[in-house]
Amino acid sequence: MVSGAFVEVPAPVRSREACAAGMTDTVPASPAPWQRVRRIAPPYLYLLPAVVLLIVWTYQPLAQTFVLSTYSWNLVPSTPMVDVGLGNYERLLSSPELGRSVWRTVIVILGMLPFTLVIPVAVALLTRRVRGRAQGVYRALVFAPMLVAPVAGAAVWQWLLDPSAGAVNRVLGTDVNWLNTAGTAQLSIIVITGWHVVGFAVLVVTAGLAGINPDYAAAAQIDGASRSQVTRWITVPLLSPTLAFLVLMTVLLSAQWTFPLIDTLTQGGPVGSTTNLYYLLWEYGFRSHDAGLAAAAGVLFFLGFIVVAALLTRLAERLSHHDD
Amino acid sequence: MRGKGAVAVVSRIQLQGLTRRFGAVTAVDDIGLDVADGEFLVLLGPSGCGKSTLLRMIAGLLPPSEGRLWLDDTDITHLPPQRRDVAMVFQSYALYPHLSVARNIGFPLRTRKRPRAEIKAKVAEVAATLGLTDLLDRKPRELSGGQRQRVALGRALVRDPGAFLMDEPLSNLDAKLRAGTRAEIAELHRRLRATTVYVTHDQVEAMTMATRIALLNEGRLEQLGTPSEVYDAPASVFAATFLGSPSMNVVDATVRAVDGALVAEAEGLRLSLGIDADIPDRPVRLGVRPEHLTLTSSGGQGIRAIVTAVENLGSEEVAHCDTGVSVRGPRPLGVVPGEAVTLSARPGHLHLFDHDSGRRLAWQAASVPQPV
Amino acid sequence: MKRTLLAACAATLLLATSACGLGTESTGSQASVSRVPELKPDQKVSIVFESYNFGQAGAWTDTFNELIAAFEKEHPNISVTAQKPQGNSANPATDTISSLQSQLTAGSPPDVVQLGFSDLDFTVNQLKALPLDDLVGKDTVQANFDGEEYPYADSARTLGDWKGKTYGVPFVFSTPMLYYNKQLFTQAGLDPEHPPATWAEVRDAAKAIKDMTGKDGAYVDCLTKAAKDWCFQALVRSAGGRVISEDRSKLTFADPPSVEVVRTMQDMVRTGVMPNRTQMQAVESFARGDLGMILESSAIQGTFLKGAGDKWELGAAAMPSFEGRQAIPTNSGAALFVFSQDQAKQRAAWELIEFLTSERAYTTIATKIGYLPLRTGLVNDPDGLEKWADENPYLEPNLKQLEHLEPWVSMPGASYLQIRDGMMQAVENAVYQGANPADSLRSAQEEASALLPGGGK
Amino acid sequence: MTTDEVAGESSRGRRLGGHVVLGVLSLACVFPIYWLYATSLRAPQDVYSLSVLPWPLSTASYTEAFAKNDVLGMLFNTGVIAVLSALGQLLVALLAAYAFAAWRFPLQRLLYLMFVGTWLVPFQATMLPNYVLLSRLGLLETLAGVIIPTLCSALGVLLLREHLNGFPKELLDAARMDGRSSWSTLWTVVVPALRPALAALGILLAISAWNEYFWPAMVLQRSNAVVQLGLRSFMGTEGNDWGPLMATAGLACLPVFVLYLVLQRHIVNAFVRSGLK
Repeated sequence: MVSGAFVEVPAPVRSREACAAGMTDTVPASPAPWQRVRRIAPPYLYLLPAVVLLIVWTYQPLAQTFVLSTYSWNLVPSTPMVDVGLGNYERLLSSPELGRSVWRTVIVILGMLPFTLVIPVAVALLTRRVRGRAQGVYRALVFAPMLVAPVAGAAVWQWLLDPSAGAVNRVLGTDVNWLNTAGTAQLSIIVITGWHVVGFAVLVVTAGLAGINPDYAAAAQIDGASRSQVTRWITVPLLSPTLAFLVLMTVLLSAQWTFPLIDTLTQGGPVGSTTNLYYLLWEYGFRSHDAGLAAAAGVLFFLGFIVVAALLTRLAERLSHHDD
Repeated sequence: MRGKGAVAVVSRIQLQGLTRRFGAVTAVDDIGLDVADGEFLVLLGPSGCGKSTLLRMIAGLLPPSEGRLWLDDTDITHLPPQRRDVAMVFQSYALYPHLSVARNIGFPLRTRKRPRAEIKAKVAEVAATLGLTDLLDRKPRELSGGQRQRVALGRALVRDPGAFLMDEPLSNLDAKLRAGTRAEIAELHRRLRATTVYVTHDQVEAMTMATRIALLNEGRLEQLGTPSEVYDAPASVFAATFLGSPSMNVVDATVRAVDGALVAEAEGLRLSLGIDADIPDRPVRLGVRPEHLTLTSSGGQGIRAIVTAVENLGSEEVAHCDTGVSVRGPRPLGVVPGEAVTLSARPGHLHLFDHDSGRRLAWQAASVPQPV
Repeated sequence: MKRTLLAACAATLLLATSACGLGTESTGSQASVSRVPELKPDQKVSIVFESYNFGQAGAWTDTFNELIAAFEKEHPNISVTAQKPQGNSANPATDTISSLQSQLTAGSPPDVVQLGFSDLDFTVNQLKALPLDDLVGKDTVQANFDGEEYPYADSARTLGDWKGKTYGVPFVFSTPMLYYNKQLFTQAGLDPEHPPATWAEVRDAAKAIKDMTGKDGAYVDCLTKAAKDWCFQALVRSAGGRVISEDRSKLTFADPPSVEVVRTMQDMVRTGVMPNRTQMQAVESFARGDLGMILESSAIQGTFLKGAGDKWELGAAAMPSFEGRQAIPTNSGAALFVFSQDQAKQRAAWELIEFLTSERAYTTIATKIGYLPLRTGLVNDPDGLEKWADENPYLEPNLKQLEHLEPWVSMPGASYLQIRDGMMQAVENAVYQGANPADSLRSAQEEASALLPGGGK
Repeated sequence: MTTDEVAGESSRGRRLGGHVVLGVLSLACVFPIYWLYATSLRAPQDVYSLSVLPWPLSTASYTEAFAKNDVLGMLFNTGVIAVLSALGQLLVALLAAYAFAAWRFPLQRLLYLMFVGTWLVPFQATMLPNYVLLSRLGLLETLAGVIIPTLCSALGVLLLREHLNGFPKELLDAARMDGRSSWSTLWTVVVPALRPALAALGILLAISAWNEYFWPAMVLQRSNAVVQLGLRSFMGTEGNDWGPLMATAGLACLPVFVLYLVLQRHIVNAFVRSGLK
């Protein structure tokens, strides 16, 4: 009778075990310090110019604004800065102007959505219907206002909206002073801003549509969906990341877009009816020379926008379908 | 400096304790390899096993978390890729889209500031080797998949590197082209005898091209050996089931001594191991390749099973049985679904693995070692 | 919320590392300003002159460039750089203070600045314009007012004074005038040679024009935020009230006279004889011949004349009065202030002021731009403005108004602009947007009173 | 867009409907621009005319604009600012986007948020500190003062990063293997492949720099050095000088329109192909 045993065939040599057996030299890899630096440094070096610029021209001023918001000061060097703690914030939050301007900003944002969302989606879908050169021509025409300088655009519109000599009133047969009537000034600003940005939004939506794999629509059609069903059930939902981006952009930038127009056309008036958040900030800082109040307003807006942006980004992430 | 000749000089790649972690995940775990000069080593494993990570560490594209690397006698662990004498062929070929074929192939030489005439000559030579001469002025997007693949190869060849690294270079080709290119690469390797490390998850590529296979699983080296060693004596259940199609049948069984001889037993299964010995019962995992099972008339010793399906592979047939066991043999096998069969195998074709660790078990006689 | 936290961390980090770069680098107290010596003949100085008149293309800029060239020729050692205020308002005159302020903040104010009388308190007390009496001596300042031949009008001499010291030399100057379109008057069956003298007559005339010609009746450019408050003050004074108490300690613009003014104006809008226009639209409309009458600064006369051309004839009358009262005009316009921090520049700045307020300069300014010459005697000077005055029938009512002129009172304190804007916004809201005059003014006065130094108590 | 190829019901009617809606919208978008040029070409006495075709044509407004302002000088200055600013922004953004796309490194997310965060900072809040800083650096009244603070364009960084993320990483690896440093890889591999996107972004940045007027107004106080400010000089309390105003506005927009007409396809394509998603 032969006896013996089953033994495991050993796995290939692993250095940690080998090391324990004292067979090989396994000094752990640790590069020389300069090599480490060389390996880690490149991305930071590439970012350096941009970050320096960001800090110098955006974040350092922002930090100054934080500091300034706790002082009462009229910006004149010979006048001492008085530390008022949170006094500026209290004044700001108790001022009725703030609430009114927030409300106006919301109106502007809501008023902009047709121009940044509804019309662009409609146009982008419609341009798919027409073929060939016409497609490009329409797109180019709609985009053209984007190229007009805000001041030039403001000048033309001021001319078109002139109460007695303007084309709009004569065509409509009305006698409205569009820019100097509390009810219509805001509307005019929204329409002009919308005219400016609609082409850009169309471009973004077109890009989004082009990014959707046409197989989905084809599949849906084979599954029996009509064109409008494809649009409603497939195309638009798949477009939602783009739409979310546009909403985010509208919310964050609307007040900023309207600024040059307000400054040129209405100066926040008549009777404050076009004074939105940014224009209010501008008035505090540059007309009332209330540096502390303006800084406090700047800080509040910044923090508020962070919250809004974070919420919207979350929403956008939840909405987006990952089309990989 | 390499000579102008096409043949590479001695290049040996050594890996020691190479480890790479991404956060908490260890992608490559303590791997040691010694790739001899002129060897064609295939890193084989399922996707996610760490083979590409390992290759990228050899290339220098990824710094290892631990361990060291040598090329010949130089420690290249911390050398940036451009200073390692290795060339790489990427899965997507990574051809520069804005450069012509000639410029793509000549790119590595241009970065080394070689004289224009030399680059031209060298590119022409490589293009001739690969049959790309007529395509030199085209842009990558004007090439077919196979042509792109060859350009990528050419870009590696043109440098006369110490070693070639290839990352699944055939995975983007269709089946027919893949077989042809496989043969071409193998032929190229025979001619150049250049050290090559080749990553794939395709066992056919590994079996046909490799001088040695390094089988990876979950970042660890599972087995290292020639293709026949890996196929004929898989070191673990993983190795056994990864290679071969259909994969090896592995069932739980008990080794027990019956009348002084060892048999593997399970329900409806009894196979002789061909070893005369007397040991206590031992639970094992028993493996046998489908092509090593033979159909015997019922009643004999073996595996009893009922055929559930028969697959026609053209020259061969595979019968799948209710116990999960499959049999492969020349067509026709002569069985139909529903038929009860008994399958037998020669003791030499049986593989035993430890029930818990899954490592291969070798029989060691008390005095004389005995191969299984 | 991870992003938010990260961003907040970043902000805090930056905050911690950043030094406060703004403010507190005080230029020292300016309690006393020492007398500056005369410039040596070879001493080269360059100064910056900021004037809102540079904002506009055309006559204004050309005239000022001409004056500066003449000055540099006369003072070869002084070179003057002219600049307009920063900012983009349709009316550059509204940008003056903010522009000066940001330059002060940056530590490099212009040397001579042209600022409105409405900003006087702020200019002197907050921006610390230099007292000219201390800088060059009271005698010199007064000698300049006396001039070589024609002294300043008495009512103009002290407009740039604060507590007995002269800080600014009044420079350009205009009064509210009622301009009217004679052609429209004729078409409406009105007598173009007898312009309305009271607001009731204005209303009737406007109604006639509106009814007969379909054009707009009258516009009073005193009732919007953009118009500032100079001629609103005039209207309120003419109605027997004040917008602020005489000692400037209490706001009174919600008192009955002001409410009455606003109500009168509101009625004109409500009855359709006064169109809802911005300042700019109204001026344009009048220049185009689409508006019968406009109460406007005499500084804009040039535009009207140009607009009228040979299409219609411009008429000018004194500011209308309220029934049974004397109309009391106020002046708009600006004075020249010095902000230099260097003695040589301070002296050079004074030289420039002397030149710009000289007889010669006024002759140029009056003829080319249309501002009233503050040296009123010039209009009787055959070598001066006599010829121009003869050719310019619009000048007479303007000069006549000087008799009853009262200064434009600046609002007090650091928040003077908010007070002024709040008041004018209430006026605008009532007149053009239909709010109740008394309520609107009262609530604005309550809000603004809190902004007075000492909270208006 | 292949769905349109599918044989459809009443596709001619649908197409017509599309043309009608798009036509009306395009008209609405273009009409103000047309009106601008039409007004600028009217004779001075016809400025208030409402005829659709400006007739008789007159260049009087242009003559006046040129007489009152150094329009050519302004256009040149604005052009210099637009080109330098766009190139600078492009370079800075390219480097930063390259860093974000080609490496994984600590603080990456935070740094990225710093760029996104600039959209949340009200420009009105940073304007004055920036002005003070420029004054300390002695850059007031210089074109450099206009350009430098705008050099870091968050939009540029985000857009290019988006493009670079779509760029095959293996190409970067291949270039490294072939012996390029990361710097030379950037210029020999990344930039050529990214050329269309860079061109489109560059044009957009140049256009927005061209149209910028707020900041130039602050820095270039002593002159109407950019054409947008030249425009302002025709607007004022005395009423707008519509003829020359429209003429200057027309001239201010002209280079941008020409640029757009010539490169329209590239701009749109660069956006459509990748970029904003």
